[in-house]
Amino acid sequence: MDTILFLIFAIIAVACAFNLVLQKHPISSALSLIGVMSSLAVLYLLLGAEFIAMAQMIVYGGAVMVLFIFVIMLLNAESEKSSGKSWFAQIAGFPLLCALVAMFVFLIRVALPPMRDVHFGDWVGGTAEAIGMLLFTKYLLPFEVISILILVAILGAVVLARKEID
Amino acid sequence: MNFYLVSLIKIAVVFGIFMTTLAYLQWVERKVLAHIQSRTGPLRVGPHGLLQPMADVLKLLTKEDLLPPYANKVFFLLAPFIAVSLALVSISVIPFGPEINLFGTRTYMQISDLDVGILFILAISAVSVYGVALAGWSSNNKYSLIGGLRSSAQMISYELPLTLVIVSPLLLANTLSFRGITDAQAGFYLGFIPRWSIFQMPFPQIFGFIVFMIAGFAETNRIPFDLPEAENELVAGFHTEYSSMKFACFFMSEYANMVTITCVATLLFLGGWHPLFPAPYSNWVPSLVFLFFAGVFLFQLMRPSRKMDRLTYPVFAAGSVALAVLFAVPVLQTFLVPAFWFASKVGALLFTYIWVRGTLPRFRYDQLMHFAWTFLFPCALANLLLTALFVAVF
Amino acid sequence: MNLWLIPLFPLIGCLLNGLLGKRLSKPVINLIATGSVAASFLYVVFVLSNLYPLNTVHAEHYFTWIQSGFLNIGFDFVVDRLTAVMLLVVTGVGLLIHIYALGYMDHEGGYYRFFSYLNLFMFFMLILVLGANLLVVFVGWEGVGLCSYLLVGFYFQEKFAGDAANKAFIVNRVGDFGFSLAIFLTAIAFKTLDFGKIATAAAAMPVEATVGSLTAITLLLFLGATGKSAQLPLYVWLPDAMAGPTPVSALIHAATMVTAGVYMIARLSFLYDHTPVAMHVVAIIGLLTAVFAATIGVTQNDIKKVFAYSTVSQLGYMFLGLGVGAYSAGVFHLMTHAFFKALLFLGAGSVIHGLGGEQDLRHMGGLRKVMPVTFLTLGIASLAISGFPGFAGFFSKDAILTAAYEHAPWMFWVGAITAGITAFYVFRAFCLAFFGKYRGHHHPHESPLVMTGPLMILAVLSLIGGFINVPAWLAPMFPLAAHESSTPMMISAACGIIGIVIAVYLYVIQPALAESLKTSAGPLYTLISNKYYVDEIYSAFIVKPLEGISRTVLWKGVDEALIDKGMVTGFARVFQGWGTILRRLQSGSIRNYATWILAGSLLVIFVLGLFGGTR
Amino acid sequence: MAHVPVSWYLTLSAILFGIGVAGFIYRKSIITVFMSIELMLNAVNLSFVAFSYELHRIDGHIYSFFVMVVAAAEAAVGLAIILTVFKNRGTLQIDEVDSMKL
Repeated sequence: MDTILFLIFAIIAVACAFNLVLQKHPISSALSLIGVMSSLAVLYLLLGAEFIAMAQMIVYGGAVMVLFIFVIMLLNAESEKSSGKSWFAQIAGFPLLCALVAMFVFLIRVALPPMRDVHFGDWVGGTAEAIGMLLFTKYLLPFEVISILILVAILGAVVLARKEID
Repeated sequence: MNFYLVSLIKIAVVFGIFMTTLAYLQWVERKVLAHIQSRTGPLRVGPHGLLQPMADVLKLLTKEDLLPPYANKVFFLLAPFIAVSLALVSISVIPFGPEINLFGTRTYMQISDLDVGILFILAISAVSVYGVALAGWSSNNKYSLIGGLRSSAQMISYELPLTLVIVSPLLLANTLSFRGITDAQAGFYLGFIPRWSIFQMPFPQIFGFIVFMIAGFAETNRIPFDLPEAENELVAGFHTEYSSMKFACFFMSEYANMVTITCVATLLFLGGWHPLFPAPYSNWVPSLVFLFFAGVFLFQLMRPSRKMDRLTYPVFAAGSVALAVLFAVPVLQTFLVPAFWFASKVGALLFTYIWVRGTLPRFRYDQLMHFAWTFLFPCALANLLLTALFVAVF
Repeated sequence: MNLWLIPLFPLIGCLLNGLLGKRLSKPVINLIATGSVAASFLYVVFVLSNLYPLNTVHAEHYFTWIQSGFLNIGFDFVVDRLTAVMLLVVTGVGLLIHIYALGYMDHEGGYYRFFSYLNLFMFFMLILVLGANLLVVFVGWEGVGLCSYLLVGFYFQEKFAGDAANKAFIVNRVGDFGFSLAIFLTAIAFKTLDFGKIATAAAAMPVEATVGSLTAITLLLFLGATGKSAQLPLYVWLPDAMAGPTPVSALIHAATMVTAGVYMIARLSFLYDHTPVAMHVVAIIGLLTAVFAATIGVTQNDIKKVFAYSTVSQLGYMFLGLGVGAYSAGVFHLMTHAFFKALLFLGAGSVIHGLGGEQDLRHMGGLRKVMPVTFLTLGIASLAISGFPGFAGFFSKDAILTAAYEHAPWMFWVGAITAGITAFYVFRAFCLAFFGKYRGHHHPHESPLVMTGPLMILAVLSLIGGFINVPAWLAPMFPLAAHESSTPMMISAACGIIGIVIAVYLYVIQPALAESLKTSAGPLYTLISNKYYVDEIYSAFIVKPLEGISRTVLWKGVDEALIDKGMVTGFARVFQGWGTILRRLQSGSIRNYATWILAGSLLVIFVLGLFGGTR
Repeated sequence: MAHVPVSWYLTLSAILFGIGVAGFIYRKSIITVFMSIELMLNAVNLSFVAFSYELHRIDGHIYSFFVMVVAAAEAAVGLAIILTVFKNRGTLQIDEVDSMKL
């Protein structure tokens, strides 16, 4: 059961991710990204992170991606055209990318010690209660700092958007 | 395998009831609106138009399925599917009653008891904006696009007060699970005031309930916040280009969302399936209510307005009496009575929805945003802060 | 007892006047300036009356200022009998001079600035007096130096004022250099800077017959004292400092700041007691300064310069007293000197004020009828400084000279003759100003009460100040020596009277004789009136070579060639060169940047993976 | 039925991250590039959660929560910037926005 679920959603995630990169139109990419995020949410559930799974849907699926789609629609973004610039990215990008993925796979397969198996329901640590306890004790300061960060981001967005009107 | 079997049965039952409700909700709405406007409403198909929903479904199924030539086909087809599936999926975490014994298995009157049920509902409602937005965009029609844009902006804006106000009953209940929240509202103060969130000490959530309902109206794109489909400016908004079953999907998703949001309101603020009266009396209330309905039908029978009534009223009366008897059977009472209370609360709230639709005019778009950010949001915040303060102090 | 309140009042006054003075009206500024000093004075009186017998040292610790290794320096204040005398003199005379300045500065620009500086000076002076360890004292020491600089250069639009301020500051650097070296040495030798702890540690040490670390410390401290207290060879700044307003000259350059050196040596007497060599140096330098400055004073024509040299000379007396071991006599003279020298300066200021800024004695004369109060008070001050029996200076100078006599008779004789010269030049100035015919052009007038009031109070103090038996009060700290004979006292008094008589004879009765004497003295007179060409010698041997080195080696060589060309421009060149190469990387294309980031992070992961990123 | 070790999740995370990097480097629309960044953040989140499971500690959940919050803030500001860029330059092609150079 775990394997099937993992495979299904991993395949969906990878397929959507490829779609994100390959699609020409931004809105297709955005929808693919939503697909990735949703399947990741399911994977989080499998890993016993129910709070994070829901937060993933609410924050990413509900807020961030809606903003993206909103902006894409607002600007009526077109498909992209190719240009001759960014020579370095064109030349060095692919080899570096391959190296990166190879490095990751090497690290995961070889360098890391063997890991435990995932069984859905074996360990459900990420309940809202547990996360809340940790968030408001050990991570209280980062939490407050990040609240301020959000506030600043709101102000920044408002300022930038106001310029739009002028 | 019992688990799967029971789950399948529950899914079947809930789905059946839910779809029927959706179909008949539309009939109720048309009827109520008609009466508010001194009309009679659907009357032709079936007794008192009771078969009207079936006729509508048939009509929509047989209509021509139009596809605008310059639409983005994939998304045009995807949008109603997203809308309706997301709208239907959220009912799965709603509990309708307490733990019951079904074929020797103890189970909940709920498809799935999620620990973070309320977050699930929020997640689904957050994502459900895509159906509308995509429909608006892919139609390649400026009215649709404006409708879609309005819808995304509106739903993001109203989600904030909605979420904030949800937190207050959560603070009182100390859990994210719907079952836990409802259980926290069981019991009575002084033996007769129910401990529902809107009455619950230390900080009654009446205010929060009102804010929730207002934000709920906006979240479901209902009047007075139905800007995305404002017919006098945007033809029909995001679903202008849709016809046939695809249109029906949007239609259904709107009603499904309405039902979901009223269910959530009931669970969070109105004590879920917990009765209005203390236990021994409350078990007999449903039977009395149905008997009262039977009386009304029989009374109406004495002054039939049409020929058909001579046939239909006795049938209705007999049905009501049968229901009353059914609700009086002690074995069935364990799950029928809670379901009755739950349904009646949801029904009352749905009636409010329709009532508001029949009463209030539509907002202007800037008023809508202004209202959300400068009034509703601060209100929700203040409500949350006060609740937190009271919970912390007492 | 909250000693910190004492310096706090002037600080508040300084801040208020300094920050808001431009917007405040004159009465408010006056109130803040004098009120803060008056509050300080009253609080001093209150504290001292509470602590009255003051048989033990009253110390207060506020916070640990510096904690570094073995060195633990607290911000501490201390009050003992010596401090009590200084506190009363500083705040009391300071208050009188503040009041006087209200009248004197009435028509000057930068009114609030002046009082702000003056209050700041009071603040630092009180810190200096109250400090319980060398570093706190050093703070006050440097602070008063700063205020002296600011106030001497108060008329900063005049070049001579700015030059004088610079001179005062730079000459003091030499002394302060000595002081700071002494502090370092003390820290090394005693592992503490606290006076009390040094005293106990020093008491356990043997008396150094020859030169040792204590001698080095005391001599360096004395170098600091020669700077601040204008002794040979660093006295040159004080006469020039007369460029400041007269109340400043009275307060800083006569009564309080310049006596800081004396105070400091008296405070560290337990160190000097162990170093006879240093004591000798102090005594000889003091004596030499006394004679040297007194002779210069004879020939000066600027009334303030006369008194300035007299200050240098009197400070020499004090150091003589300290050097011969009569610390209490030195402090006693410090106090009486504060009274009569402040009075002399304020009187001179009154004359200058009355004559509209005229300072040259040759343009005065016959003022006794016009300015009776000034005449009388200045007369009392002159008698006091001349050591006329019964006046304040008589007792204190007598105490010093008696002690000198017991130490070494030749010192006494030099000191007595100097006393005569002192009497002569002070009365020369007095007579030139108040007797004879008026030789000036401005219409003279008496000063207002706000100025003459302090004069009168100081005159009373100069009259009776000698009867305050400071040596007896300080006896627990500095044991009294038994007086064996009264001969030295009589001789010095006689010297003073002779000096007065000669002055009166030469400048009142036979004015022509003075002129003929001047011409007959010829080269000697020229030498002395040019202050022994000390400034010129310094200029030729120290200032000019320094300037030369600065111009050629430091400026052209180090600054221009090495720093400007080599480092500033050179580094800029190097980075410019690299920049031209590296800027090709900055293509403005975000995707290129992303690729570079990718390459960089790959490198990081690779290195981490190779060298211990994983277990 | 085979079991799924945590390393599979990490591998998935690495693959998604790699795809995200590819999107960043090869796509030319600012919005898509931005979405690629979000994809990378998601991939990192997955590895956080996976490691959390491996260690049976929820600190990783907290980190991924923080990542989400930061991503939300970043999206708000970033999209506002994109709007401004579009208004000023009339283009969303990333190679056209290259005036920050010598």
